[in-house]
Amino acid sequence: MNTATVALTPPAVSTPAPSRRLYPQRVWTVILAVYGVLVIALPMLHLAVPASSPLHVSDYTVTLAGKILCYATVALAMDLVWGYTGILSLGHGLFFALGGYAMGMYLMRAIGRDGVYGDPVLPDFMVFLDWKQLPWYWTGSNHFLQQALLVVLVPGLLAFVFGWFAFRSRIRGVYFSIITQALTYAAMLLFFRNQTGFGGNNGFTDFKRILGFPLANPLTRVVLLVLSATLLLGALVLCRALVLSKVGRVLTAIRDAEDRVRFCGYDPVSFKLFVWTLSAAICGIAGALYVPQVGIINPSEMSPANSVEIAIAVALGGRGTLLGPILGAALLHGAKSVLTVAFPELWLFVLGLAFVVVTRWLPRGVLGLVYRERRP
Amino acid sequence: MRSVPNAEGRRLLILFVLLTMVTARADEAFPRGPGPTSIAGPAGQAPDVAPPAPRLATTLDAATLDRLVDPDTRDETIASLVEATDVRALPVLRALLEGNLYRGPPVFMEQQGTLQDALTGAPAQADRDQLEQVTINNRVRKMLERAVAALSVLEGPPGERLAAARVLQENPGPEVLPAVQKALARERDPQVKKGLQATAAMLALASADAAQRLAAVEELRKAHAKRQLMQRLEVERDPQVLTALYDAVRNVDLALQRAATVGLLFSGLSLGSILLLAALGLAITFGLMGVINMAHGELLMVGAYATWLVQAAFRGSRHFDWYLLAALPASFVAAALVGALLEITVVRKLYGRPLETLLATWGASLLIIQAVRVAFGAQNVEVSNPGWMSGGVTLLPDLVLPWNRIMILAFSASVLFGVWLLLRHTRLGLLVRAVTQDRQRAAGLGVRTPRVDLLAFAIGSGIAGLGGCALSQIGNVGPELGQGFIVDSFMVVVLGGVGQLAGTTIAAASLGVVNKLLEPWAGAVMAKIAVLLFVIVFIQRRPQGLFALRGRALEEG
Amino acid sequence: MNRSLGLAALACAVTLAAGNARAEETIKVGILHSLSGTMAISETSLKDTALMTIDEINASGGVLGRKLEPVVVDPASNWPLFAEKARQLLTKDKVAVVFGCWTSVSRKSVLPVFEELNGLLFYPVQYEGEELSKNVFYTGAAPNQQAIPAVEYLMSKEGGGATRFFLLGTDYVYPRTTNKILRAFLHSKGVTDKDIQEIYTPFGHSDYQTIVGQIKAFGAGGHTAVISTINGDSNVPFYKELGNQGLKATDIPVVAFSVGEEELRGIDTKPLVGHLAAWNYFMSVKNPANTAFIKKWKEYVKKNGLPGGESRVTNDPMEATYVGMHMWAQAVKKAGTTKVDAVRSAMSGQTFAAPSGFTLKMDETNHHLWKPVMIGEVQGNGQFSVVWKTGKPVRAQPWSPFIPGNEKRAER
Amino acid sequence: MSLDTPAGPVLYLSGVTVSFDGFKALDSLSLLVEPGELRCIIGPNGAGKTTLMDVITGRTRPDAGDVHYGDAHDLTRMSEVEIVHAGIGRKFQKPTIFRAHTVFENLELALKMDKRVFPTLGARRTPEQDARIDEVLGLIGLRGKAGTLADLLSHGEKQWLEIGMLLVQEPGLLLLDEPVAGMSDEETERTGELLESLAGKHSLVVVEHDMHFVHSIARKVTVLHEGRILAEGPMDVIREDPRVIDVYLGR
Repeated sequence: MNTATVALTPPAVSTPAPSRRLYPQRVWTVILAVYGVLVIALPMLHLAVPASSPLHVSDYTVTLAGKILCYATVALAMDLVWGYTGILSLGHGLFFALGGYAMGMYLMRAIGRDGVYGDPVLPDFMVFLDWKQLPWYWTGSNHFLQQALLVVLVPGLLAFVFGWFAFRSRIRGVYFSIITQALTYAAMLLFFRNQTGFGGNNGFTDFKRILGFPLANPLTRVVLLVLSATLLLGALVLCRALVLSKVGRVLTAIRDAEDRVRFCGYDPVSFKLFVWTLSAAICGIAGALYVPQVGIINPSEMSPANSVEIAIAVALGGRGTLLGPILGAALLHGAKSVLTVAFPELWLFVLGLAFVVVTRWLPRGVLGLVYRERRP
Repeated sequence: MRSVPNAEGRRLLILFVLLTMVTARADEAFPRGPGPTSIAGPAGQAPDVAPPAPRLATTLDAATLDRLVDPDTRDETIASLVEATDVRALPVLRALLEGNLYRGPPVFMEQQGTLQDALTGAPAQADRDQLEQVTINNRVRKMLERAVAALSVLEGPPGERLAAARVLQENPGPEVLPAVQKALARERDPQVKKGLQATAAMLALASADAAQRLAAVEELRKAHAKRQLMQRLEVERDPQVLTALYDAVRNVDLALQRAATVGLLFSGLSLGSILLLAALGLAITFGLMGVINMAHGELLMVGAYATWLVQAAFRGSRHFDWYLLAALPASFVAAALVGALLEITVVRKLYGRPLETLLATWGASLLIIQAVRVAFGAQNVEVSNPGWMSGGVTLLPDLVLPWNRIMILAFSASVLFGVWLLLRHTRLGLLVRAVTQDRQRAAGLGVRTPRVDLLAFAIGSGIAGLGGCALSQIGNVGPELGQGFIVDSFMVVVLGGVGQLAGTTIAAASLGVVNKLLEPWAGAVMAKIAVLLFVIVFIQRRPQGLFALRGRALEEG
Repeated sequence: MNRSLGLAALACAVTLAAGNARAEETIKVGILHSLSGTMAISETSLKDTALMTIDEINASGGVLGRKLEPVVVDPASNWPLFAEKARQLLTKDKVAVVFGCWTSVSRKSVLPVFEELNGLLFYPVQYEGEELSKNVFYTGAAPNQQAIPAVEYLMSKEGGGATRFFLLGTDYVYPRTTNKILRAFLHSKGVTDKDIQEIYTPFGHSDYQTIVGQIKAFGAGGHTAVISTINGDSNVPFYKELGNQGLKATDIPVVAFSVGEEELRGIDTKPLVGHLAAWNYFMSVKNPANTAFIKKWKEYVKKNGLPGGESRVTNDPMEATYVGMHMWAQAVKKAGTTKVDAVRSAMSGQTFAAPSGFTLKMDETNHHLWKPVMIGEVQGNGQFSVVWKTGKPVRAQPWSPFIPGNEKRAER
Repeated sequence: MSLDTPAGPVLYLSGVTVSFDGFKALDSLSLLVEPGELRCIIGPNGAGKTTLMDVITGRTRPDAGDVHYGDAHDLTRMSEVEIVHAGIGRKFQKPTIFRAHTVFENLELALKMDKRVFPTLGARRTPEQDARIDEVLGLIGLRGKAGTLADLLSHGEKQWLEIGMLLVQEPGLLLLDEPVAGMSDEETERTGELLESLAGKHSLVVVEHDMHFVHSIARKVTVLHEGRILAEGPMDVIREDPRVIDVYLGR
């Protein structure tokens, strides 16, 4: 009776264990449908259908989709820290860029002798800066695996160290946001310096191949697209499982009443640190997939504006929903691509207005209009 | 020309001194220039004490004018006009210097926009499109400045005569000596006379008489004229003079070092004052009201554009120099209005939701930027310093404090004072503090909090506008103006401690000075990075900022 | 995500629609200049110039009896977006040619796209060289068409016989390469490193107090000149500081390679009279072609009510855009088609009587224009007066002989 | 029933001094709390009540003095989290609960268990824990609302939930800051009963303004004034104390 009901009912309503379905059936179908379109339909239409046919999907669309998927992944990672843990980072662009640079280093080395100066080892920008050998932090950058590892480690480690200090000294809310902004800004200035050894303002460009496959090749492009889509799906599942787990509930609890969490015996610092670092690592991977698809990485990716845009994407889609931010990123960057052509002069108005309207009238974001999850 | 080895040094000296007299075909073998225009006396001997050959002395006539506008004969003509100390040539030379001389024949010159015959000064008519302006380059410009100065010591009000004498000290040349001597002979004003004597002494640096050279060295030391001393050092033989030269140079170097340090501090403070102006508005909107206004930078920009519009309105008026005074209220009001609009449309609905505010205001900033771009164009617009703000005060020859920076320092101080008064000693300030400290209670006491919020935000924005007005005096005025300041101003406010005017001030000043002290050895980029990292680390240590009191930890929800 | 796809599709739809419209009777011309973001300051006027030139060509009957149709996009000073837009122009809009880019990084970003899709890009800005793509025509100056003559002038007697040089630039590839070339050049002229100081400032640097101080200190050594490769936006604060600290051109002249009429619009130039700039065109040069060019520009500005109105000026990159587009039109006429390969071969040796007053030639081999070099002194009215210029156009050396390893580099 | 509360005082403070920028919030304060005792602490605003709590829970480090919990724990050397695990629970003045979670989840999160990140990741509830939660739900009378979002509870219920969250941690010592603030009389009464039922099993320290309430539950009362202990003893004695009347009750 009473005891039983209490003991049994709540789990049913409130705590679906991660092992069980992450989403209701219909949501899954939508997700998988989209995934299917991205990894099967698009590639088919791109590779199989002749360019003349109206059904043909051009390489432009493929790269654009791939690019948007990377942004979406970042937005997802951002939602984890902002939507669920209540930490607004204005420096997530930095982690994204660092992942990109780690991959970019490999791609630069992979150019080999095909560079302008044909130097077997040194990237072009080092040649004309008269550098005689690689700086120490470039050692081994020609090994894909090492760089792939750095893609996760560098952003992760930076996030960990930074977060460890920040969270321990209980910096939260606006203050945290602002110092993250300062961090990415400082990093940007640092990478702008040619002496830093990452190509200065030009960054890395003119990539030729990845793992021996030419980048300017439909198949490579499709593979990258599929990888991006899979990364996003994987990240979504991971994050969803996390937020439904007990850790997820602790995170939301931290967002709502950090002190109570502490007086429940949890150390908020370690939980924040965990999710913060995880989020940064995901951004790193996204960045690594982004670079070969857009063909350039340069310090402007670290500009405060870019990081704010990530937050915007999250708010636009609806934070604390995981699916929302993905949608938000897609809308934001899709809109950018369309509007910069449709109304080159006016698109900023549309964009700016969108931010104002969403934050002001749609606190739950666009997703809040179509799909309403009970919690959190 | 190669960098000069010592053997050729003395030649160089002469060359330097005589540059003005040497025609384009000058032959290195005759450092004193081609015969006819040269001056008696062997190389190394003081050409400037030797009286110039009288036959050279030319007075202004049609032929001279023609030679003056002909590049091949221009240099010698200028020199000879100066040696003739013919003050009637002054207007023509000035016209040439300012690019108001037109090839004829006859040669025309332009005075206050009206054409006249350069020789007679009689008003003349000519089709401007046909007229060919006589252009000059830096070398000639330098010679002309010297020439004009040389003739100006002979007439005009004492102030100008003295100024002219000073010009000749920095820009010496042998041909001016007759003019100086003539002036000395007839000068009555004691001050001007002193100046002229100094000039004469300096001109004697190359004199054959060691005593004269010593005197010259002494004068040059007083004037910190390192360049001339160094050049003499290369050719001087006389041991006594040499030691004097070395002492002088060392002496000057010391002075210059002192100047450098003072200059460094000044520039630090100046940068600080700019940061302060950029941040003061934010200290109210963010510091007191807790609104993260990402469009703050754009409010600065609005202020700057308001200044530009006011200036445009003043163009051509004779009060142009005072447009800034009108621009101040204009920029304040403009920014305040934009701010008020922002508050009503966006911020008001988002109080207590700082992160949403951040995003919404970011969107607003995009709107403002693009609006300005569409309205006034993407290019920068020109905001020129009024006369009383351009140039600077020369403390030492190497330490010039620009007027605009001094003014901005003073201005930021007064704005700071104003804000302090407003917050501490006005009813509005009282209300603002009340509302920002305890909204509910204030409301309970019958304060109309929405109105106070609106006013406070508008005022904060207005102050940002004032900042923009000041910024327009030292930098770009363009749609992107604000973007460059947003990070910095947030840094300042956070570092200073939210809601702490004193903190904000000190934070701004120290950031400026630290930045400037680092710059010389770390370079501009690393200096800025270092400052940012410093702030980040500092906030780790003191999350409350410089000035917040360590209080009992309160419960956070 | 599903939305993203929808949007991508929409994007195609929109652009395709734009594409198919009147595709038959018009030739599409892509215009790839930032209209927003940091580079909008410089690039918007190039967009306007391009549109003006298209109007002009259309007014004279277009090309091959077909009108030119501009496709304007805004890469928003965002380098990845540049690449995306380039791809879009070439694959979606099927443009015959693209006029665009300002910064080196934007060019580097689009270069792979143009090479992959065999497109045609006309790049109108002076740059650092060290590059030669068969898909790009460079109508701006290479270093030997701007920097080196300027320094030679400074060292000449007329230029003040400078023996010490202060190389000041914004920290990015153009200044670095240019200064590297200049240093090598100065060495070849016997100038030693102790007489050269090289300093870089970050992008958008706005506080030049310290730098100007350093210049003064360095200048105390006498016969000093400053060679400025400061990037557009930082110039206003730099020159204002220069003026207010009383650094006169007659003592220490500053020669700039990135400061033209457009940049000077932001400054009161009276304190700056005598400072120099090296370009291949100045608005102030007097010749029929230029008078016509300026007249067209003023009319275009008035007709379209562009911001700035009367105060709008012409400058070197605008002239380069104008020349480039006309040459392309001639090449198309000559080739009788807009096919890239045909047009490319038709381009070589094309000549055009440019506003600079010279008849410019597109080099047969190296895709760069032969250009005259002019040195101008800043006037009180924001214009330049030419104090020196080459007798005839100079051939470009994209691979500067002053950079080791280049001498043996074969030009394609 | 907490394990580390042997004979001898549960809580032992001596000579504790805390000063903020000159102002002494606590001035060489000494305090003993016996096992199972229900102690009320009263005092005017700024007397240092909350600071006292902060010191005990490790949020504020004393400038001088000892703070011991049982004889095993020197609280001045422990972090807040460690102190919680040692068995001290604290309830804030303003009810702080996890509004986005259900009552059940609130209690579940508070459960006594390994609370480091990775253990939490794999955490599963044992039947014992479910039983414990259910028991506490009964105690605080929220059994019927286990599935409700905590945000939707009434003020009083929130206070109880917070107390319940302390109880599932099975603390030895409970610090309650104004537990009945803003409660209806009826709620206040029930709270009183709850606390009295807890006394004995746990040691309780209650900071309260509501003299009526204090009187209804108090056995021993400590009066704080300007960071010092003004008086200590049974409520009836305290009420007669002239100094107390002077600084506190009189008004």
